[in-house]
Formats: sequence, C-alpha cells, structure tokens
Amino acid sequence: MYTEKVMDHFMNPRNVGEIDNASGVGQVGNAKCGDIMKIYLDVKDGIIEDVKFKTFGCGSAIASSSVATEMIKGKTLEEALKLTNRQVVSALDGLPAPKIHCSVLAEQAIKSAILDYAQKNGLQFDELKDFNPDEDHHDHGHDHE
Amino acid sequence: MYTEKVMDHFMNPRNVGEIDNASGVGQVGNAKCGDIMKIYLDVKDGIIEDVKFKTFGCGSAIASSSVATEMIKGKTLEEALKLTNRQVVSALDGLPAPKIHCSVLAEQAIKSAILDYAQKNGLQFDELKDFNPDEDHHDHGHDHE
Amino acid sequence: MNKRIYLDYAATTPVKEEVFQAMKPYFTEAFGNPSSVYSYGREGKQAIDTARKQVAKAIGSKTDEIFFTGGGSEADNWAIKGIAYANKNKGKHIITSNIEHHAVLHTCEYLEKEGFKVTYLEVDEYGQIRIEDLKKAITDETILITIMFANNEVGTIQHIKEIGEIAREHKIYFHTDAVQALGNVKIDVNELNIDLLSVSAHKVYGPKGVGALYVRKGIKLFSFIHGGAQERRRRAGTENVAGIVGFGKAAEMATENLEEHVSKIKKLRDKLIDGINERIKYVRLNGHPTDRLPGNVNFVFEFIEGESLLLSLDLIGVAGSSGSACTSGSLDPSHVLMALGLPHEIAHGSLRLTIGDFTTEEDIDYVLENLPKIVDRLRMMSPLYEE
Amino acid sequence: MNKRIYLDYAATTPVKEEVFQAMKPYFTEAFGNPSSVYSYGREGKQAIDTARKQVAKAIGSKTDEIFFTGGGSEADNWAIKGIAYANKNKGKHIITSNIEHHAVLHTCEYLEKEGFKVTYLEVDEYGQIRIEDLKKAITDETILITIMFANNEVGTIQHIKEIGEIAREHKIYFHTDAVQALGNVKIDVNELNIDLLSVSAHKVYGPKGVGALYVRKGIKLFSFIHGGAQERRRRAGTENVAGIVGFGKAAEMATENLEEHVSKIKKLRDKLIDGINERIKYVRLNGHPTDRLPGNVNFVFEFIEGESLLLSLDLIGVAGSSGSACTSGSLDPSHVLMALGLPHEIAHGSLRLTIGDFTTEEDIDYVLENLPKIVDRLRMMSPLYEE
Ligand SMILES: Cc1ncc(COP(=O)(O)O)c(C=O)c1O
Ligand SMILES: Cc1ncc(COP(=O)(O)O)c(C=O)c1O
Ligand code: FES
Ligand code: FES
Repeated sequence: MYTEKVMDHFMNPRNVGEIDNASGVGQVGNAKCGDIMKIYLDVKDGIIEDVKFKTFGCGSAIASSSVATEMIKGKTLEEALKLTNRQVVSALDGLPAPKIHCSVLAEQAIKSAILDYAQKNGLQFDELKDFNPDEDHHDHGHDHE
Repeated sequence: MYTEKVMDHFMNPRNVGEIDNASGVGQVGNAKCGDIMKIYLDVKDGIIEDVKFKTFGCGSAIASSSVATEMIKGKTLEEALKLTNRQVVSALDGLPAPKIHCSVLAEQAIKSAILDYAQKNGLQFDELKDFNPDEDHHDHGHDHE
Repeated sequence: MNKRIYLDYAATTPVKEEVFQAMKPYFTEAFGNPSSVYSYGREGKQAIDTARKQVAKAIGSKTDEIFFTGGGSEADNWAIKGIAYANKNKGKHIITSNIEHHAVLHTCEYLEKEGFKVTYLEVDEYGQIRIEDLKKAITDETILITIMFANNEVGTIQHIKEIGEIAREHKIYFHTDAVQALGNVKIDVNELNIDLLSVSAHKVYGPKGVGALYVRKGIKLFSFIHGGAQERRRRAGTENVAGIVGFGKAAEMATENLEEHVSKIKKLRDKLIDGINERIKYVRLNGHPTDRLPGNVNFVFEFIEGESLLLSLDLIGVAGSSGSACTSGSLDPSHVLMALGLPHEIAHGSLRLTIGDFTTEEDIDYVLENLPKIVDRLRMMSPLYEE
Repeated sequence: MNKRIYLDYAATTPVKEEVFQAMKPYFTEAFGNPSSVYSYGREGKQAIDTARKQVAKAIGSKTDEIFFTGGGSEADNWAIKGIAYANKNKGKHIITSNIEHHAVLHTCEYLEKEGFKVTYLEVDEYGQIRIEDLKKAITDETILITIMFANNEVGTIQHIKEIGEIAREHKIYFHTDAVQALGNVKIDVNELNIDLLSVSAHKVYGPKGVGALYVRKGIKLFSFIHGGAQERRRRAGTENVAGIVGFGKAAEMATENLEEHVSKIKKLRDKLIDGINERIKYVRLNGHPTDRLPGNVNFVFEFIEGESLLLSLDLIGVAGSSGSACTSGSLDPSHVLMALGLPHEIAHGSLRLTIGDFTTEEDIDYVLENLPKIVDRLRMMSPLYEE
C-alpha cells in the first residue's frame, strides 16, 4: 500500500524529538481527528539549523513529518515556507489518495512553527499573510460531530 | 428422483395400445395441462379380460397408467372400481409430491372407462354415483387460466 | 449406460480447469479480507482488481463501472429496484418484455405491488419485441427499459442497439440482462447504448454464486445490499474473492476467441437443428432462426410431453431441459413458450438442448441417432398421435 | 521478516482444508444446476440438503428454516427489509442498537428514508444494551427488534435470551446478526426465542460469499432477491453449490466440539489480555470483560494512533485490525468505539487482535514480546505522550 520511501521514513523517522527553548514551535491537527503534528525549529541567522517533530497519527503522517523536516533542515526560512505538500508527497514517491491530507499537515505544521518564530521576533513573511494555523485542514472524509 | 419401479414401468410400460371395439373407453385430463390418459377395456362377464392405455404426459403419468392397467387386468369391475390412486402410488414404491396427481389421473381414467361400459350396458355402480369424469382432477400447482 | 452427454449449458456450465486453478489459492492461502489494509488481504484486493478489468473488457466498459454481485439474479434485482427507487420522483413507469427471466419479471411484479407501473411488451412469434411497440409504450413517466439481451429458453437475441438508441433519445435508462449473451455474442456497452447490464459467472464456465452489474458512470442507483464499504460503497458484503477471481478468468476466456468459439458452437447447433428437422416429423424450432444464441436448440415435438422426453434422454445419458431450469419446480409450460404464442398442449412438448465448449460432433451424432427412437416410442403411447 | 501471524479472525478466516475438499467436486465435476430434475444437478441438490441440515443443526433450527444467501450482509438486508415491508401495515417502527454491523445500521438508515422509524438503543460502557431501554422503546408500532448476538469489534455478547423473551411477549419479531457468534457461542434459536438470524460462512472457516438466514416457520417475510424458485421460492438465483457445501461442512466443524474450541481460544485470549495489561501502561480493554467472544482482544493504547500501530505490527508479520475491516475505507474512529463512550482521541488508538483455530501460544508470546516495543516507539514520537 505504501511506497518504500514511506515505509523507510515510518520505520526510521528522521528528526524525531523536541528542542528545548526552540526558536519556533508549531502544532496543527486535532487529537479528535486522530492526527496532531508538532514541529520544533532552531533558527539561526534566518537558517533552520535544527528541526524536530512529534506526531500522533497514521503511518503517512509520521513519514510526512520525517521527510518534511529533512527537506527544510539547513534551509532558509523563505525556502522552508515554499515547501508544499505536493513536494512532500513526491519526496515519498507518492501517498494513497485518502492519505494526501497527512502531507498537508506537514506543510501546515512547518508554516505554523515559522509563524511562531516570526511573531516572537517581530518578523513578517508574505507567504504567511493568509495562513491561519487553526484553520481546519481536513478536506477528507471525516464527518464526525 | 423416481423409484426403480417407476422407471421400469416408464421404460417397459405394460398394456400400451388400443383395443378395437373396446367394451368401454375412458379419457381424462387435458392436453392444455400436459396430461391426457385414455383407457380401453375389454370386459367379459364382469371381468376385465384386457386393458390398454395411451398416455400423453410425464414419466409418472406413463408409469401410473402402466401399473394401474396391470393391477386391474383379470379383475372384476367391482374390484377395479376399488383401485385408488394411493394403491397406484404404493405399487410404484412412491411418487414425488408434485407428481401424486398423475396417479389420480390413472384412477380417474379407469373409473371413466368403467362408467362408459356401464352406460353402454345399462349398469349402475355405487362407486360411480359421485364420479364426474369431466371434473378437473388438478389439485396441483397449475394455475394457468 | 455410462455415456454422459451434457447439453444443458444454458442452465449452467462446469468450471473450467484453468478457472478453478485461478480460484484455488484464494480459499486456504490468500484468504485475507480484501478490505484489510495490510499484508493479508492485499493479494485478494489485487486479484479483484484484475478480475474487474477482465469483466470490464468482456463488455467494453470502464473498469470502475463493474460491480460484483452474488449472481445474475442479484444483479437484475439491484439494477431494476436500484433505478426504480432512485428515480421514483421522476416517474414510476418501467418497460420490459414478457419473455424476461424470472429475476426480471418477478422483480417488476414486486415493484407493481409497490406502486410502480410496468408495461410487459409482447414478443413476435420468434421472441423479439417490436420496436414500434416499445416506442408507443414510452410515456413521460418512463424511467427504465429492461429488455434481455438473449433469451435463456429459446435463444432469441433482441435488437439491443436499436432499443438502446430509443432509450437514449428519450433519456430513459436502459438495462439489459446479458446473462446468456456473455461469451456468445459480442457485447460493447458503449456501441449498444447500454446503461446497466447483468452477467453471471456460472454461464461462462465460472463458479456459481457470482455475477456482476455494469453501471454506466454517473448513473444514480440506490444500493441494494447495504452495509460495509466494499465495491466502492455500492455493494456491501465481504467479497467472494475466489469466486470473483474465477469470474474474471472465465470472462477473459469466454471473450478471448469469441468469433472462433461462436462459429464452432454454431456449426454443432446447426447440425443438430438440421438433423432433427430431417429425421423427425411434427417438430418445430422455437425462437428466431438466425438471431439466436449460437448454442441454443429448442424444439417442440408434437403429441408428446417434455418431461417424458427429458426422462428418456436422461436414461441414455443425455442431459437437456424442457424450459428454464429455474422453473422446473413448476408443472406449467414456460411463460416464454406461451409468450411466443404456442398453444399450451404444444408448449408442453418442448425440449431445449444447449451446446457448449465441451460438446463434440459425436455427442450430436449420438443424439440424432437416439432422439428419433425416443420420440417415436413416446408418440406410440400418446392418445394425441395418430398415424 | 518471514513470520506471518494472523490475528484477524474476526475479519475473515481461511477455508479449512476439510472444507475445501468438501467443496472441490462441485466446481468442475458435479457442476449441474441443482434445479435440474435429472442426473446432472441431482448431486448438487443432495449436497445442498446436507448443508442445510448442518447449518440448521448448528443453530438448533429445523432444516427447512434455513435459507442460503450470498453472505452475512445479504442475510441482514433481507431479514430487516423483508420484515419491514411485509409488516408495514402493522407498524413502521424498528428497534436496533448503535453498535450493529453496518449491514444492519445502513439498512435501518435506508428504511428511515423510506418512512420507517428506527430507535438506535445506546449501549453501556461495555457495549451491552440496557434491557430497560429496550422495554421503553417498544411502541404499538414496533414490528422488529434487531440486536446483534456478538459485536465484531469489541466482542461483547448481548443478553439475547432476555431480548428474545421481551420480543416474544410483545409479539414483535426478533432478528439477530449472529455472524460473529456462530462457532463461538452456543446458539439455540428456540431456547433463545430468536425469529430470524443471520450467519456467514467466511467467519467459521468456510468460503466468502455464502451466508444463511434462519427464518422461523410461519413468519411472513418479503423476498429480497426475486426470480427463480430456488430456496423454496424465497431466495432466487442459481445456488452457489460449492459455497453452500463448504458452509455446511464449516458449520458442522465449528459446532462439533464447541466447548473444547471455546476453552482453547479463551485461554489464548486471556493470556494476551493479561500480558498486555501487565506489560503496557495506559491501555484499556474495550468491550465486556466476561460477556465477550472467546477470541476477541480489543485494546486502546493511549497517545498513539491505530493505523501506525497496525502498520508497525504488519512489519513484524502480525496482522490485526483497528476496527471493523469493513470500515477501513474510512478515516473515522469506529462507530462502535464511539458508542462505548470513548473520546475520539482515545478511540483512534484502538487495536483489535482476534484469535482463531490456528493461533498458537508462540504467536501470543511473539506479540507480547514485540508489542510493548512498538507501543513505546510510537509513544516516543507522540506529542500527546509525556513521561
Ligand atoms: C457482525 C457482522 N455482521 C455482518 C457481517 C457481514 O457478513 P458478510 O461479510 O458475509 O457479508 C460481518 C462481517 O463482515 C459481521 O462481522
Ligand atoms: C437470462 C438469465 N437471467 C438471469 C439468470 C439468473 O442468474 P443466476 O442464476 O446467476 O442468479 C439466468 C440464469 O439462471 C438467466 O439465464
Ligand atoms: S493523519 Fe489523518 S489519516 Fe494520516
Ligand atoms: S401428468 Fe401432469 S405432471 Fe404428470
């Protein structure tokens, strides 16, 4: 069902953990929906020196977190903000259709962490103008409540 | 499905044919229903010297005709009138439920032939008082018309 | 009498060895539930996908227009009730014919009790509906036309393409019961304007208890079996994986060399028809002389009754039928023969012999040698016969 | 990783070798249509009769109260719709529970759209309905109570006998979905006052795509699949002979040594439950502690999500499920766990391991050895877990 890349990132996730006194922390998702993603950033001179994640969610969510953190580590914040869920999906060699939203979660979590950093540091990013970290990212089948 | 007796009488039917100038002839059934039985009697001194049948019908109808003619041959008319379809059925070692009416046909055909003989000879039989040869003998599932 | 000649392919067919081999692993080994996401079951899921492609190809549809069912009868029930209930606000009128299989007829009769109106088109003496009748029957209320592709008893094939065109013109759904047509006639649902189509595995050397309904994409159809999310949420129930795999394989084999198969069967059929016509008097072929299933032979033998004919054939090892196998619980002559206008007494003397992939020339020779004697014998016993 | 441990017997079971051997002749050899009157088909008819006896015996019914279907879902649909439509003049109210299988729930929801009223009884934290609630729900309009015998996800067994008594007292029909109960609980339809009961072959080591509905003699039930005269005119469609034979054999085997089987399975189940409770923190057993299917283990592992748990198990060769296999097309937590009152976030972390005839002590040991590591690993990744 999953690609080898997904399985690799699921079994050997990169960058799991927390960063004490992180420069920025973002959390998206909702335990009710069965998925929460939390991203910790360590930013120096506009560059993401370190990044860690914790994820409560399915295999795709864990793999998406892992690959996404890998993709932004060492990058500038601007570069990181350009990361889309589509890039996450292709880095994993694809995800099953009902699991695409898990990659969206990764994109949102990163944006959310950068927003936190920006707010703490009085910065503004064009890419974050329309970003609302509390927005419901679910465009999939969940119809509880 | 059929007993060996039925198959034997079906394959080697006794008394098939017609009797020229028969003393009595009876026919029951209806081609529309897929069954007609015709019995020819040769009666001498109240005894059935010979009997023949012709039947258009299923295997059970043919076997019933055959065994029934065998059962009345050499018997008195009174004895023949006592023949019931149940006796025909047991002489055949049984018939499947939906085929019981085929044995009724045999009983009726014999009664009808004796009635014909009685009428031609001005005789009366108690057993035939309530007998109506044109009565619909079908108590089975046919529901055409 | 050890000879066994099976000439009842329209009733059912043996599972072909290749089909059985394809099914086999899915009983004891690859037994997982195809709805399972992980290792177990995944093989089953893939096997179902393959089967779906095979069945789709056999009728020229898209893969995702095929939904597996528990047989041809379920497919018929689903199609008709599913369209009827989904469209009852548009209208409550259905058009069918009076020679349909009972799975269609009895479903229509049920719907009549539920407030639908049904027109049962009469057929001509060959078993075809008249296109003019169909046109006249259509009203603003008509939501469904269901006319079988080919008849199971007398083998008559309808003018499906014309019917489909008329349905299309009037924006009415067109369902056809193609249970007997599959593997015997080229089917292309797009060319023929078919919206829904029923097929069954056991008529094409697949297993009993599996069928499929083709539903043209975009058609709203109520579910028939509600429950789990199988068959893309349209037909619930754990999939009969082995059965579906067998159906796929059988459908593939049945349509691979269709023309060759048809011409081989047809030759045997014509030999049998011609032979009977030559050797036996007072017979008549039921059904259409040319628009007819390649394997169907259906004769009336006057003055004798069908069951005694069948029984006599059975005793020499030949299996035929005297109408639809499904109706053998009844003692009535078949509704199809009645619909063709045969008088009751004649309809009772009908015999259907249907030819299939394992039939040989010798089988036909054997029947042609013995059938005249049997007919003679029974006629000699018949009070209706005088010569 | 070549180990393969199947712990998803509630989703489906492998066909047992004896069952497969019993089925085998009916594909390629004894393939005749059981409706045929003569040689071909007669073997099939007899085989079906035998299977009917076997299934009847397994539930304590009369032979002619058993009707074969295309699976458990069809049986549920038929029972509920068949009673509803046949009795709609008496009343249009149905009582069920909110933990039924989707085959029951979705059928009830469909009937609601068709104008019926349905009461969905809530269950307590263990998954049992409250008898008081049932009594209160009954009105003059109530025609059917349909409550499952045992739940497929959490394994809870209902007080069937009491429910049956109440139904009987009020002259209301009582249907129970016993798909999970067969072979795991003693069933006697007379003792338990059951009027209709659904079973499915593939849960008791029989083939997929075959089921049966028990209908107490004298009960008026509308047909669901209309057509031919099969199953004494109540369920049309050429019989899946091989499948039915397999079901018969499987039902016989499943109930022959029921007590022994149950105690063996139960021992393994309790070993697994106790082992998990001992080795892993923040877990909780779903379902009833004692009124529970002998093979069902269903735990919530807090702070982690079920799919990642399943996936991890799959990678070490263990097949389980995180709810009903039928719902795996959905991303929602199961309606059963919700009905038990579990908060969403907790329900997401549920794992069902179901034990069957081929499960060994070693299998359980292997799971107990590896599961704690997997849970640990996933918890370490979870933002909800803090230790
Ligand atoms: C309780 C219950 N009812 C009904 C069904 C449906 O049976 P089937 O898959 O044979 O249609 C299942 C299993 O799928 C079940 O567990
Ligand atoms: C024309 C036709 N339709 C429907 C059916 C029913 O198919 P099944 O027996 O698979 O239910 C049959 C055969 O039985 C048939 O010949
Ligand atoms: S996190 Fe919701 S399904 Fe992947
Ligand atoms: S004569 Fe009518 S069925 Fe035998």
